Amino acid sequence: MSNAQITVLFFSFAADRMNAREKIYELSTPVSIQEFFHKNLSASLKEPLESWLFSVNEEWVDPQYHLRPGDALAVVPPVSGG
Amino acid sequence: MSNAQITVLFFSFAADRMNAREKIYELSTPVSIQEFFHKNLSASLKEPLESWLFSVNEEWVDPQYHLRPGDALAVVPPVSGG
Amino acid sequence: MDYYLVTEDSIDITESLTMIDDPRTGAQAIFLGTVRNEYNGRQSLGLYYDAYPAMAHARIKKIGEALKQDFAISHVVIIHRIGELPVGAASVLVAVSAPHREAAFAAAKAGIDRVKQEVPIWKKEHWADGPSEWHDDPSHSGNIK
Amino acid sequence: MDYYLVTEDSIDITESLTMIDDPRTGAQAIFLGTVRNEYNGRQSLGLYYDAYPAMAHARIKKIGEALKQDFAISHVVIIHRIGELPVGAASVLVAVSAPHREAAFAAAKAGIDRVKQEVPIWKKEHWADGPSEWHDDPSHSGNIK
Repeated sequence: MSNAQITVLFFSFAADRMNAREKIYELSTPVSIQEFFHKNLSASLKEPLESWLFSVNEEWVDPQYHLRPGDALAVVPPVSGG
Repeated sequence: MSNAQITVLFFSFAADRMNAREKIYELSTPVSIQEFFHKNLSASLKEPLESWLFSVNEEWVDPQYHLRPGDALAVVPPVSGG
Repeated sequence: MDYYLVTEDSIDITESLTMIDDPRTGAQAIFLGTVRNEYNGRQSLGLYYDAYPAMAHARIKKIGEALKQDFAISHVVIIHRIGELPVGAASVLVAVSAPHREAAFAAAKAGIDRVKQEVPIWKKEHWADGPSEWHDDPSHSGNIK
Repeated sequence: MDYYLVTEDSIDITESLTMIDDPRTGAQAIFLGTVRNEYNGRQSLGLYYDAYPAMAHARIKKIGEALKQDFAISHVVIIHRIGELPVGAASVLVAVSAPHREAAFAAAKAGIDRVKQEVPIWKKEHWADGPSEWHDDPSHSGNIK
């Protein structure tokens, strides 16, 4: 992974819609999760931003978080364990 | 057991105070549990009538129940199972 | 299946879970009571459980049947062990299965509450520092309510 | 001891009870969730559980630590199984031990409630009569809320 890349993890139906559990993206400029979502994920994930939770490096973050090179962003659907 | 006898069962500290878990008594005349208690048990059991529950033939009864030959009366302290 | 037992043998939890097992149930709530090493701050070496076995069994069965009436549960197992029990031994088990967890928890809680209040079983505390005493004996030393 | 696990292996209840065992505790409350053969009246053949394992483990541990803060309990075990689970298999266990039963029940109930709400685990229902579907997928057939 180059210094300007991030990893994005997908679970449950997010993984189905992306056809992947993990993807690598180039970070050309610093962007928020919200901007990144609309540019790269929105079309495939279909549901609006408000339908998802996000974590970065295993900590919950809000969509205003600014992604940094090396981050592992997870797109998390509503949980349904138990 | 003759026709005019009853069995009395004692548990927990009632058995300790009676020095017995089971005793046979003659029923000379029909009596209520209350009368039987005051005549035969009260002195050894020490606690008043209200401290005990009674069952006859494995069904709860009140102290006004009239004992019949062949009955199995149980003197039941406050329960403490679990 | 439902199962009710008063026994001197140790309680088999795995077997109890098998008995309440059912493909329609998603929630099992189990309460297991064990013998503690102290009571009200005073050290104990164990408990002796006395019982009126026939009435105890009948009452436990009655409690289980009432739980099935009162809560949306599928199966109930209630087992009470009696006799001499060392610290750590399981004295009582209430296990219920239900489609959903709220009913399972409520029934298990009500079940153990009723077992403690209604079943003719009595326990004697083996104090580490003095003579054994029955719980709820009005003439005891005051360490047991 | 306390123990937190997200695993593809089957849940060992006996071992979990050993872990919460303590001579000072008299009350063990255990919740066991199992895979049902139906959901909202529609027949199911089983569940697939997906997870974000590292976060799921961290969250489960956090829940257990919070239970120990919030309730008068001694030990907690929380185990969530993931992967393909047939009907009847145990998917989740919350086991707590406490000196007294009220705290044990309250903590076990709060524990499973929080596991279901907060842990990044997702289940897919394998319908008997149609394609498998994720729970809470907004584009599903309507059988799953």
